[in-house]
Parts: sequence; C-alpha cells; structure tokens
Amino acid sequence: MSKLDQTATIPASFSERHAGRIRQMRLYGHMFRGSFSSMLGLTLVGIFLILAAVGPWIVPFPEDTLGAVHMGSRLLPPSTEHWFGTDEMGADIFSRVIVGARTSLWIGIVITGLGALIGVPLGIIAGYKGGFVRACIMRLTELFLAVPGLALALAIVASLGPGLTNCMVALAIVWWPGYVRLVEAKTLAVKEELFVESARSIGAKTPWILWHHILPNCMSPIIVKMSMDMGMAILAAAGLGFIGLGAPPPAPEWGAMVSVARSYMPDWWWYSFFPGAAIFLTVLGFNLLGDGLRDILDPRSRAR
Amino acid sequence: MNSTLLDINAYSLGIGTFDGPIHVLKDINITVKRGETLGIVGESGSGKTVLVRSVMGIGPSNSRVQAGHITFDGQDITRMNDKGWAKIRGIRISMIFQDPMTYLNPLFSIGRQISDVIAAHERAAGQGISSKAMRRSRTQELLEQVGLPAPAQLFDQYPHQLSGGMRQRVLIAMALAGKPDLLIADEPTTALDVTVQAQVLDLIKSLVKKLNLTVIMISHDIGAIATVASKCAVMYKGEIVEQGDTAAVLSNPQHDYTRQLLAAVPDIEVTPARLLAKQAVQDVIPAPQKLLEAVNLRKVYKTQAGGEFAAVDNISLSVNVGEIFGVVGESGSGKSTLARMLLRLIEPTSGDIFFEGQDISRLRGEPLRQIRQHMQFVFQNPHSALNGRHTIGDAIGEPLRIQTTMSRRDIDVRTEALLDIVQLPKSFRYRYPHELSGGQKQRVCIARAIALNPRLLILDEPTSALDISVQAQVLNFLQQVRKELNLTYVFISHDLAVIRQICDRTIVMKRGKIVEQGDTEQIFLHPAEEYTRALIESGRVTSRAARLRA
Amino acid sequence: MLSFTLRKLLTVAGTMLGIAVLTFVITNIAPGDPARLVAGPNATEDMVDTIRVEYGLDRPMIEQFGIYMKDLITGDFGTSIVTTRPVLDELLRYAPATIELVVVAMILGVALGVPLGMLSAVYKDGPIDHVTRILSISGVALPAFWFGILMQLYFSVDLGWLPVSGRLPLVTRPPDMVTGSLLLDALIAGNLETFRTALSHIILPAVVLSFPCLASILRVNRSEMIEVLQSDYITAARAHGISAGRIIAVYSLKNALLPTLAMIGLRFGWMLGSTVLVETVFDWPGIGLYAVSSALASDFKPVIGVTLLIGFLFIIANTLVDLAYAWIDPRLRRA
Amino acid sequence: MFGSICKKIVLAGLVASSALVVPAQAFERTDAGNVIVFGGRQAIPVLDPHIRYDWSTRMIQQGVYDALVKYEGDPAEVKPWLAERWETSDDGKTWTFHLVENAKFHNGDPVTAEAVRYSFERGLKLNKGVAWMLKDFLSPEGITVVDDYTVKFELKAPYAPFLSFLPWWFVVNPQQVKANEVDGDYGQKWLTDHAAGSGPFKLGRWEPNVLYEVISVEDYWKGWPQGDNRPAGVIYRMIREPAAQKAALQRGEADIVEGLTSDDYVQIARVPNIVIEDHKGMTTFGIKFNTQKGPTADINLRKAIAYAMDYDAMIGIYNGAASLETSPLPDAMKGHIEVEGIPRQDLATAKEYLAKSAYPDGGITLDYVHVAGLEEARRIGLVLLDNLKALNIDVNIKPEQWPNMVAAGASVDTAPNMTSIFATPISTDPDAVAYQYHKNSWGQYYGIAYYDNPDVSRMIDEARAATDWETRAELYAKIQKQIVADQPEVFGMLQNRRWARQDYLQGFTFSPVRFTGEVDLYPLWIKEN
Repeated sequence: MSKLDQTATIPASFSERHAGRIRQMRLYGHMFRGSFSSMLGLTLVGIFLILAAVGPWIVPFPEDTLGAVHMGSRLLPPSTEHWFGTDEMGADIFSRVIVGARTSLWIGIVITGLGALIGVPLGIIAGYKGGFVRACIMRLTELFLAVPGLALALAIVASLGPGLTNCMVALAIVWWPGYVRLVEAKTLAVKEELFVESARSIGAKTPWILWHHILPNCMSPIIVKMSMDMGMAILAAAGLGFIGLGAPPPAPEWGAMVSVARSYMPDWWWYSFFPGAAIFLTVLGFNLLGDGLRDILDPRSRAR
Repeated sequence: MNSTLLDINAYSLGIGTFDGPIHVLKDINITVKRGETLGIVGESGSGKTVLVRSVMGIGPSNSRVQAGHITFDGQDITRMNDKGWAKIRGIRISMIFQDPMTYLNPLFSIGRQISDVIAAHERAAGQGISSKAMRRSRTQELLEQVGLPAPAQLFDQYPHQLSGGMRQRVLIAMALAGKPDLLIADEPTTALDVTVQAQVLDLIKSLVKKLNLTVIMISHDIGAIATVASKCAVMYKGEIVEQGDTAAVLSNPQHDYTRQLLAAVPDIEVTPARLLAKQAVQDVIPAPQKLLEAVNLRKVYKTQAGGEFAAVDNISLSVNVGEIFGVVGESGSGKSTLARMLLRLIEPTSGDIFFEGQDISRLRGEPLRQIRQHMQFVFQNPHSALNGRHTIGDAIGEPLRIQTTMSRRDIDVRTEALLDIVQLPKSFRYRYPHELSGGQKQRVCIARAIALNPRLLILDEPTSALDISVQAQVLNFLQQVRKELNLTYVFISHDLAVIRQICDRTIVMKRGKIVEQGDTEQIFLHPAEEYTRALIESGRVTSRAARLRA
Repeated sequence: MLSFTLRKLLTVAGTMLGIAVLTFVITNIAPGDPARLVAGPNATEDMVDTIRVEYGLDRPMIEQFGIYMKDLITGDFGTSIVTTRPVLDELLRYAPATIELVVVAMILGVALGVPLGMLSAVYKDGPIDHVTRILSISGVALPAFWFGILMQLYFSVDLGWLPVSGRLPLVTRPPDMVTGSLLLDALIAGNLETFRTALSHIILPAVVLSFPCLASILRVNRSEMIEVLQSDYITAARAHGISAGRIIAVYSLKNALLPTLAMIGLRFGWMLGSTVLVETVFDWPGIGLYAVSSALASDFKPVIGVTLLIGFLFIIANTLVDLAYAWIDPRLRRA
Repeated sequence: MFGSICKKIVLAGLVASSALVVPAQAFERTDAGNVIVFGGRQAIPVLDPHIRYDWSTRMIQQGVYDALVKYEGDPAEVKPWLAERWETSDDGKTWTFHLVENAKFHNGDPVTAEAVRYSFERGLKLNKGVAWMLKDFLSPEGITVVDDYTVKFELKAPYAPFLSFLPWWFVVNPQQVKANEVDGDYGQKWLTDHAAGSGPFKLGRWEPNVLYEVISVEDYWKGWPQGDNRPAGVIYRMIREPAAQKAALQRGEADIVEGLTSDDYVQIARVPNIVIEDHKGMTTFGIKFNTQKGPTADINLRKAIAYAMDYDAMIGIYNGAASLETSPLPDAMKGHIEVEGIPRQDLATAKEYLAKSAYPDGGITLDYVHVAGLEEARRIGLVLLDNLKALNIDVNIKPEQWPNMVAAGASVDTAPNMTSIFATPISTDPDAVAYQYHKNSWGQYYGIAYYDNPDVSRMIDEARAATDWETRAELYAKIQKQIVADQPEVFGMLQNRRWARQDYLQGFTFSPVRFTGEVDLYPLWIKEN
C-alpha cells in the first residue's frame, strides 16, 4: 500500500481490491463442496446444461429429433445402436431425449424468467410502497394463489389451444404470484433495515433505493427460488403435456414424450422410462442445487 | 465450607472455521469457591460467553478443547458425555441468560416451562416425578421467591404477556428450580432498561445472600459487576488479563487493558472540561441563532386493539446553530421517533418543523430531497446501517452520486478524502462492511453523513451498539469532526454520562413527552423530576465502579 | 369477534368473486365452440344455433358475463353444456371424492413428512439427512402422472395387490351417503369390508398425490427444526437440564410445527390442483377429472365452477390453519 | 430413539397395507347372475336418444331403447325390430310401418304407433342430435298414427336413404316422458340420466364419470338369443388411460375394452385367455386440403402431396390392422367401386406435379391440424412431415381441441391447409359419405376441404332423389371417380375396429355401421367353465 498517489485511486491489484468477495466466494464453494446433495444437484444441472448446449451436434440420429420416421425399426428395445431404444415411429429415443434438454431448458427459462420478471417488480413495489398499492397487488396475488396453478393453466391452455408457447404463457401467468409473495415478504424485512432509512435520509429517490438497496438484498431467495422453479416449471409443462396440451409433435419435449409413451407401458417400458427419468433427474438436479444454494445464501445458515 | 467448587485449569478452546481454527479461549485459570461471587468483565468477542457455556457443557458445537480441564466439585467435566451432564446441567449448575425474550419458549406457558424443569430434575435425581399439583405449588413458590406478584395467575401466562424485567425474573426462577450449587448469569441485565436493571441486580444480590449461592456473572458493565460480585476477572481476547477482589481490581488495575477500559467509562460526576473552556468565550458569542425548530410535534400510531398510542406527544424544541442538543430517555420513550420525524423520515401526525426558518414539514419530492443535503442522520446500529452488498467506497460515495453531478473520478477522490477525515485507511474503499469492526463501521457511517457537508447531524444513539472502549473513541472523534466542519448535533442517548460530557442543552423524554429540559449541567446538578433522578442514579452505579481508584 | 368473522366472510366473498371474474375472462379468451361439440359432428348450423340460444352463447360476451355473475351471486353456477346438468349439482357429486383423496394424501404426507423432517434435522449433515433430503426432493421431482402409472403397473398388474383404479369394486354398493367420503361412510355404516376395499382403492392415488407434499413438509419441518434447535430457548432448555429427547419431541417440534402448518395450508391448494393429473391416471371420479374433461370440451362453466370450489376449499383450509396457528401460538390468541 | 419409532411406523404401514391386498377377480358375479364389464374411455354425459349419439352413448341407448328397425351383421343389414314390416309408396314419399304387438316398455306400457309418432316428433322438434338426418325431408306433421300398431310417414320429397337412418331413431315412452316434463322441455332434463325405453336392458346404477350399469330385462319382448345364458347386466366402466385399461383387462377387472393402442393389441393378443376382435370398419381417414384458400388451392400441389405420401406407413401405424381407401367411399358401403389411379406413393410423379404447381421448388410450410389426443392422427402427421421433406415442404403439426378445430374449420378463411378427419358414416347408404363432398357441406367439419365441383354436387342431389338402385349406383361410380380426380384430400385408410376381450365373453357380433368402439350388448353372454 504505497502512498505514491494522493489524488487518484490507489492502484491495488484486483485480488487485493476484491479480497472480501473472493473470500466469500471461496467460503460458498467450501460449504457447497461439503454437501453431497448440493454437488449431486450441481452435477445433474451441469450435465443438463451441457446437453442443452451441444445436444444436436452429439446425438447419433439428429434427423430423428426433427420428425424422421422409420417404420421398420419401431419400438426396438435398448441396444448398442439405440441406447434408449426406439419409439413408436422408429425414432431413436436417446437422440430425442438429449435434444429434448434444449426444449426443457427453454421452457424452464421462459416460465421462471417471465414469472420473475412480472413477480419481482410487483413484489418489490408492494413491499416498499405499502398502503393501497400493496393492498391491490397482494389481493391480486392471493387471488391467483387461491386458484390452483395447474387447474388455471389447464383452463388457459384449453382456451388458447395447445402448443408450447401457449403452454409457457399459461404457466407464466400462474407462476408470478409466488415471486410477488416471496419478494414482498423479503422487501418488507429489508425495508426495515437501517441502510434503507439511511439511503432515504441522504435523499435517495425511491427507484434508486429499490434498485441499489432492496433488490440486491432480495436476490438470494430469488436465485434460490428460480433455481427450484426451473425444475418445477419443466415438471408443470410436462404435466400439461400429459393431459395433451403440451408441445406439438415432432418437438422432442420430454413431457409430450412421456404422455405419448404412457400408452406403451409396461411392455415398451423404455419409451416412457427414459424421458421420464430425464425429467426426474433434471428437476431433481435443479431442486438439489436450489436447496444447496439456499443453505449457503440464506443468512440464517451463514453463521458458521 | 470454603471448598473449591469450580476449577478451570489452563483451559484452551479452539473453534474450527472455514479460515482455520480460532483460539477463542487461551490458558484460562479460574477458581471459584463455594459461596463466592465472581464477575467476569469483558467486551464483546472477549470469549466470556464461550467460557461460561463451556462450564455448562453447551459450548459451540464445532469447538475443541485444546488443553486444560474444568473440574466441578472434584469431577472433571471437560469431556463429559450427555448422561453425565444430565445429572449436572440445570441441577447443580444453572444459568441465566442475556435476552429474556428469546430464551423463553414463546409457545409454552410460564408454569409449564418451569414445572418441566422441575420434572426433569426429579427424573435426573431418580426420585420419580412428583404430581402436577406439587410441581405447580413448587413453581409458584419459585416465582414468589424471585419477587413476582400473583404467581398463581402468572403460572398460566405466556412469555409475550410479560415485561422484560418479569421475564428475566422468570428465567432466574427457572435457574433456581434445581437448587443449583453454581449459578451462571450471562449479561443478565444488558437487554433491560436502565431502571429495571437496578431492580434485577438487587434481586440477584439478595438471592445470593438468602440462598447462599455461588455465582459467576459475566457482563460488560462494570457497574453491574461491582454491585453483585465480590471477586472479578477481566477478559480480553480470550484471555484472563487480571483477576482478584473486585474492589482491588477496580481501584488498582494492573493490566493496561483494564486501565483503558475503566478510563473509557464516561464519568457522570465530572463537570465536562468543555464547559469550563466554553464559559470563557461565551460572552463573545452573539445571541444563538436557531437552526432547527419543532413545534407541537405529534406522532400517533394505531394499536392492534384499535386504540391510539402517541409515540411522540406534543413536543416542541429548538436547536441552535453550533450546539450539541441532547435527547435522553429509556427505550420506548419516543426519542428515536422524534429524531426521525425531525428529518422527515417518519411523517409527523401533526406539528411543524422549521429548518433555518423554512417550514419543511409540508415539503415533498424534490425540495425535500434538496433539504436533506443539509441535515443528516447517524444511526444507532452501524452493523445494519450499511448495505452488506455495497463496498465502503460505494456507501460513502452514494450521497454524492445521488445529490450531486460529480463525475465518478471526483467522487472517488472525495471518498478517499472522507475516509481520511474519519481516520480510516484509503484501501477500505474496497472492503465490505462485514469485514469491518463496529467502530470502523460507525466511522464509515459518519463519513457518509458528512459527505454532503451538512449543517446538522442527528445522531441516534451512535455509540450504544459499540463496546465501551470504542464508544469513547467515537465520541471524541465526533466532537473533533464537529469542530472541524462546524456542525450542529442532535444527540440521542440513554446514557446520561455521555450526555453530560458532550451536550449543551438536553431534554429528558418519557413516554413521548418531555419531562424535563434545559441546560445539561442544570439538569444534572438539580434534576427536578423523579424520573430524571432515577436515570442519573443508575448511570452513577457504573460510573462510580469505574472510578473506584479515583 | 363478530366483526372479525364478518370481515373474514367479506374477504372470502371478494376473493371468490375475483376468482370468478379471473377464470371467466381467461376461459373466454379464445373462441372455442362447445355448442358445436355437443350438437354432434353432423349437426347443421341451425341445430348448433338451437344449442347456442339455449345456453345463451349467442349473446355478446359482456352480456354473458353479466348473466353469469348475476346467477353466481344467487348461488347458480350455470349449466354444463356437455352434461346438461347444473354445475353445482355435479360439483357436489364429485367434490367428496376429491376431498377424501386429498385429506388422506395430506394425512400420509404429514404422518411421514414431520417425523422424517425431525430425523433429518436432528442428524443434520449425517447420512440419514442426505438420504431423506434426496428422497424428499425426489418426491417433488417425480412426474406424478408417470409415477402413478409406474405404481399401477407394479402394485396392480405385476404384484396384483391393489386395484388399478376407481373408488370401489364394481359390484360393491357404496355405503349410504352421509359425508360423501366412502371411508367414513363405510365406518358409519359399520361395514368394515367396504372400508377395507375403499382403503385399498385410495392407497395408490393418495401415495402418488402425497409424495410432493411429503417432500415439502419434510423440507420445511427440517429447516425449521434446525433453526429452532439453534435457538436461544432451546439452549436455555438444555441448560436447565431438560433431556434431549424431550427437547426434540416436545419443545422444538411445537415451534417447528408452526411454519409446517402454513406449508400444509399452501400445499392443500396445490394438491387440489394436482388432482387434475392424479385423478386422470387413477380414474378417481373427482372434481379434477371433471375439470379436465370439461376443459378439453371447451365447456367452461364447470371449469370456472371447479376453480371456484378449489379456491373456496383452499381458503377454508387456510382459515383452519390460521385457527390452528392461534391455538398453538399464544401470541396470536387475543384476536 | 426416532429411528426405532420410524421403524415401527413403517412396519405397521406394511402390515396394514398387506391386509388391503385385493385378489384379481374375473367378471363380476352378483346374485342375479354374471355382469359383463366393458372398459371404455369415453363418458356418457347425456343418455337422451334424441339429443346425443356418440359411440358410448349409443351403445347404451341401443341397449335400453328399441327402434323401428335395427342394423345387424357384417355387411350391415337393416332388420325389422319394433316394425315387423313396412311398405313404400311408388313415388318414394310415403312409408308405412306395421309394429309388432307384443312390444312393451319397461314400465309395462305397450309400444304403440302413438309412441313412435311422439318419438319422431320429439326428435324433430328438439332439433338436436339425430334431427339432422331427417329434418329436411320430414316434418312432425308428416307422421300419422293409422291405428294402434300402424304408423305412416309422409316425406316432403323422395329420400332414398330414409330407411337407413331409422335404426338411430329410438322410441321413447310418451307417458313417462310427459310425466317428467319441466317447462315444456320434452323431458330433456329427466331423460339425461333416466330411460323410458323398451330395449333388452333397463338402467341400473348411474354414476356419471364412474360407471353406467344396465340390467337385463327378464321378459324382454323379443326374447334373448343366448337364452338362459343371458347376463344379469352390463357395466360400462370408465377407464381413461390405455395403460390402465390394459391392466384392468389383464387383471380381469374388465371383460372387454376398446381404445388400446395398435401395439397394445398386438402385444395383448399373446396373453392367454384374451381374444382380439379385429374387423374391417367403415371409418374413412383423409387429410383434407383447404381447396379454396392458400397453397393447397392449387390442385397440382395437392396431387404432389398425395403422391409423396407413404401409404404403407399408414397401415404400419395400425400394425396392419387397416386397409387403404380405394375410393372416397368405404369398402363396406353400397355402391363402392375401386377407383383406378388413386394416388400411391410415387416420388417421381409427386415431383412432376410439384413442378407444375406454383411452388416448383417447395419451400413452403403447411399446417396440419389434428384433434389433440388422437394418436394415429398425430403419427400420420409425422409420416406426412417426413414424406414432404422430399418435396422441400415443411409441415407444422398442430393438435387442436375438437371444438376449436371445428370452429376454425367453419370458415373458408380460417380452415387449415390440411386437416386430418376421421369420418364414420351413420348409415350404409352411399349418400352418407358422398354428401360430404356436396357444396352444402361447407362449414361442417367433414366439409372442411371446401370442395366445390358443381357436377359432383348435382350428381349427389340426383342420386339422393332417385329411387332406383341401378341409377344411383351408376351416379355414385361417377361421383367417386370425379372426387378422386379432384383430390380434395389425401385418401387415407380404413382402420379396423378392434376390441380386446376375455375368451369367456361370448356372443360378440360385429357390424361395420356401428361407431368405433360401439358393441351390440344384446347378444353378449359369459361362458363359465
């Protein structure tokens, strides 16, 4: 720490300047590595993301994911050529499951993203503003929460017609109230913190406070919830697919695959087993990851 | 009879953390004989709580004994198993805790909790559990013993229905349920109001006498220790730096730290030096000019029951340019509400506020924001007054970014200058609040408050969350800054010694009303109200204990 | 107290009205034509019109909405176009089956979730903790429909232990209707054999339905237990010599149960929604199945009806949770 | 401590659940005899014979009601039933029916000419369900009671297919219906879940969405073909999932099921004691083009698509349980001819046609709409998608709910490029199918092609009015050839009707004119060994 420069900033190295951050991250990493279930979640999610990124280029039968039909090789059991067997149109299930990761990722991102995009601002405003605004927002939220999501989504999709987009829109519509509730509760707590009052006392405007003080302090639970919701959204979309309101063919969507494949149980078990297992492992991964993140980001357990 | 009850011998304890093991206790040697009262003094983080909890076998879960042992009544309890503890914990050694609210289970009635303890003791003693009715009468007996009125009714009440002082008495009753040989009191009065503190201390003192208890009491408050303990030990950074008879230690401190600690306790009896100096120049100063004025301020809250409750009731005051204006009162007296209203952080129900003659009580939006440049607030708890996600540099620069159009580079330069003013290294810019100590954080808060060159600072108990030694530093520093920057202070505190040291004029608040006001010296020398007198008296206990040697 | 009840009732009514508006708007976004469906594939345009007029579908949307709302206030949920019966009658017919299923599933979830959560918390970070956590999260991650079919195939087809679907064997006469719950009615009638068969029918769907609920109850209970076990009053209880078992089983559990209760209330609504899937798989003749078949036929009055009913049940359940809260937590009792 | 508690709980659970184990059972036995269990996927919301007639509904309607005549056999023939004989006037406008005199309603009332008249009047006035079949040719005033057992119908114009529709006009008991009338609703409300018929069965337990039971009428006026073996009744049980249906069959919880997947039928045929009924049906499948709007208005494109289609794959989808259409009319229909030159897969020809079209290089995307949940339609869509890649044409497969699909198809502007349509003719008369290609069918789901050839429409009208079969047959041959030439659709296949039943279930008779899944319950019985 030289005293060479007295007018401008101190030329400290990156690691020096961010020593606190780095230590924090290392602590997080340490805690995360210590938990078997968190690491399992991270691994599952990692595999899922990699598959979603490079899937179409690594699968053995890419044309099968676009709706190729091979009537000669229908419902073949798993073999060295078709690792997961083939489906009722002779398409390679392995290829379709791998490429399906992409569809599922997209579904998850859109639903949780839209949900958070609608829910977080509403939650922050409700929590911070209070009074009439809060009453309005929270009433609406409770209204949506009182209606079971799946039933409402069902009604929406039935009305709009099936399809991936409609399915995602419907689920996003029922997804945001969770964020409002979460963020509102968190905002109410953060709002009481002295640093918010302190910011007000130096004359900060409301948007500044929301953006610089409230939002960053709400991020941990939001991140945790989004991680979990990625899984739950994929699951919910698969549920709609099961009723027959999901992604249209030939999109390799897991829920739709299980939905079709369910008529082929149990004799052609591999058809429903692998996409079902893919849903299961992905949702499991995101949930474990979320759980692990909660453990390290939640201030309650930070005390160690 | 004067046999050794507890012997802690060369005891060292480490806690495993992410950054490696921390030695929280280093080579502790303490001996307590039957009937003795030992006080342990130390600031937060000195390891005193860990020490007494180790004696109870409820120390931190990831701790490891590195050396030494603890012997209780001839029995080594250093590494005892749960079965062994069941016969000792709560029965032969028992404990009173700091915050009576969180240490009572909110979902169970008082009677249930105490009689459960009785039952547990009976079970441990292997005598078989007595009937419900018998336990009830024993519980009521205990409640009566700790001076609680109407124990029969109290039996069925829940913790939230009791006041803080009553809850602490309940905890004491619980601790006494097993007729313990050794009673440990961990900061038993810290969370209580000043006036209640005295009563609880008196209770402990009388119980010690009546039941011939052996007591270890830990506290940061020298006054409390001096009241109760016959012997005393001073802890600093996990070590016992000094121990002996209380009177001897306080009157003739050997260790530097003890001396510093005692010196840091503000003296309520001494006429502050500033006053003497000031008197000399007073004639020169022209008639005081009013900076801030409040007229008939009121803040009314609706209670859950539907009634109304005036947190601040019709208060008028005026603060002159350049003075330090003190506000004194216990918790719940409305002083924090008043302070926030002066800055329009809370909207007054009625009344007017004038700043430099301008009525600011109706201002909204931009004009209000503008006026806030000139009046700033320093909060009680520096730990939560800084956003944990911003660096110190961000925190200090924030007012500049909000209120000025300065460039980033200029703000950086100014931030460093401010760090300089509050005597912190420039490299702190990149630190996060959790890396700083309490005193350092409070300096950052002050730097933040003075960044815009305000005329008025409202300080809401700026030192009460800090250790005594730090408190003294911060107070000195505050006075220094005021001189340098020509500031006016409104200084809020429950600690009369501090008020007397630095305030020119003072108001005393009770339940939202001003009970007494005027020149600080005048109030101290001739308090008109009973309430003021009680406040001063409780301050005196600590002050006197610290001045034994004087 | 009276004004409190009144306020509560008003809130409930307001919420119900809100749900009605919400679902009406949502279900009328797109132009499905239920009249054409029920008129049959060969029906001529004037035959379709006959039905449209009969059900008021020929009127402008606003007017339909007004009529629906007016009827709703008088307790008329409209008429299903597909079944031509009043929606209210059908709801009353199907609701008991759903409620029975959900309650049994909830009992299963609580009975397993709470002890497992405690176990997990007490042995935090131990092998038991990891196993229960992964198991519980698996419960959430399992697609209910897929899991249901797997269970059916294993327990009913392979092992032949349990029936595939339905509520009772075909020839078994249902007991006299008292509560609508076959289990309770069988007990009231003193017919143990019917009770046994009814129980064997409800097990699979209830298990499938309870899995995610079990998981979240477990999770909440675990984290609350962990927090409570670290709390000051538990430290105090330990310091006062209360035994570890008693601390966990009595002191901590009661405190940890409060958030668990809230979770149960939330999960109740979620479960009612999930019946949409589970009832389809197990042919459980409840409101979920009714909602699905109606929605697929664009017959939206029943869908709105089901949504209202579920919303109502959800509010009831949460009111019960609130009451339980007040009963357990003395701090809330004075209201 | 907790471990042991948990162990106990788990053990107790296991013990409790083992007590619940239910043995698999065969058909249901009751005190009154055997009850046949039919596992079906479709509910019966409204039983009223004049209001609804899907397959499950009609199966029960046929059980509890009688009509003047009844379809039986393969090929289907109209057999006398309530009417023992009938005459037609020379101009084909007057039909006189003579009723049997021993027919009784379930409550003991005799089935009279007045009951027949009332039933037809009711059907026509309600203007729902079956009304479309006759309403253009018959008004309520045209029906007269000659005497107690003779009824006369005066048609507005000669209508050759008249008789072929009569099996679906069931006779209700006017006394009972009138007694239960509310606000002049012709007893609609009451007949929703009650019956006032004279059929071989009367209603038993009626639990909507769960099961529908019919009980055999001991002294059915026409007697029972299986004699003393007649069952005590039939339970139609709702089982929605194919997997659950299959499981129920295997466990013996159902005696006969319909609606399994093609592969399931193949698989389950190997299970001992289970028999697959596999019969050639009359349901035509076609991919109907929008012939008026969009790219498919171009006949060359339509031809190109028709020649690109892999027809064998369509049969493959059914595992061979289907046959290709050789004409717009199904094989079992009177007047069917095999049209020569009906397209089969031939990529060279397909490309030739494409070259002649407005899209010689393809590069377009066409919508293919099918009813959501119809597996075969979805898979044919996949085949189409795969095949059209050869023409550089993209297919966008869109599943739609039936009501939405019909709503979109009701206007030529919103009708999709291609729609998959299964159509089951309601009678054996060729008019039932041919009329789909008449311009009057525009707006109906089967008219979704918006096919417009004035010659064809004219010939259909002529054939309708002609009373002489020779004339009609000739006209229908021409009509078939012309339609194939115009290619308003890809002519697909006729799927076989399949059921899986236990081998002890006897008396199964097939008739192609019934709907998919529909079974004549009357002759069924259970052979116990």
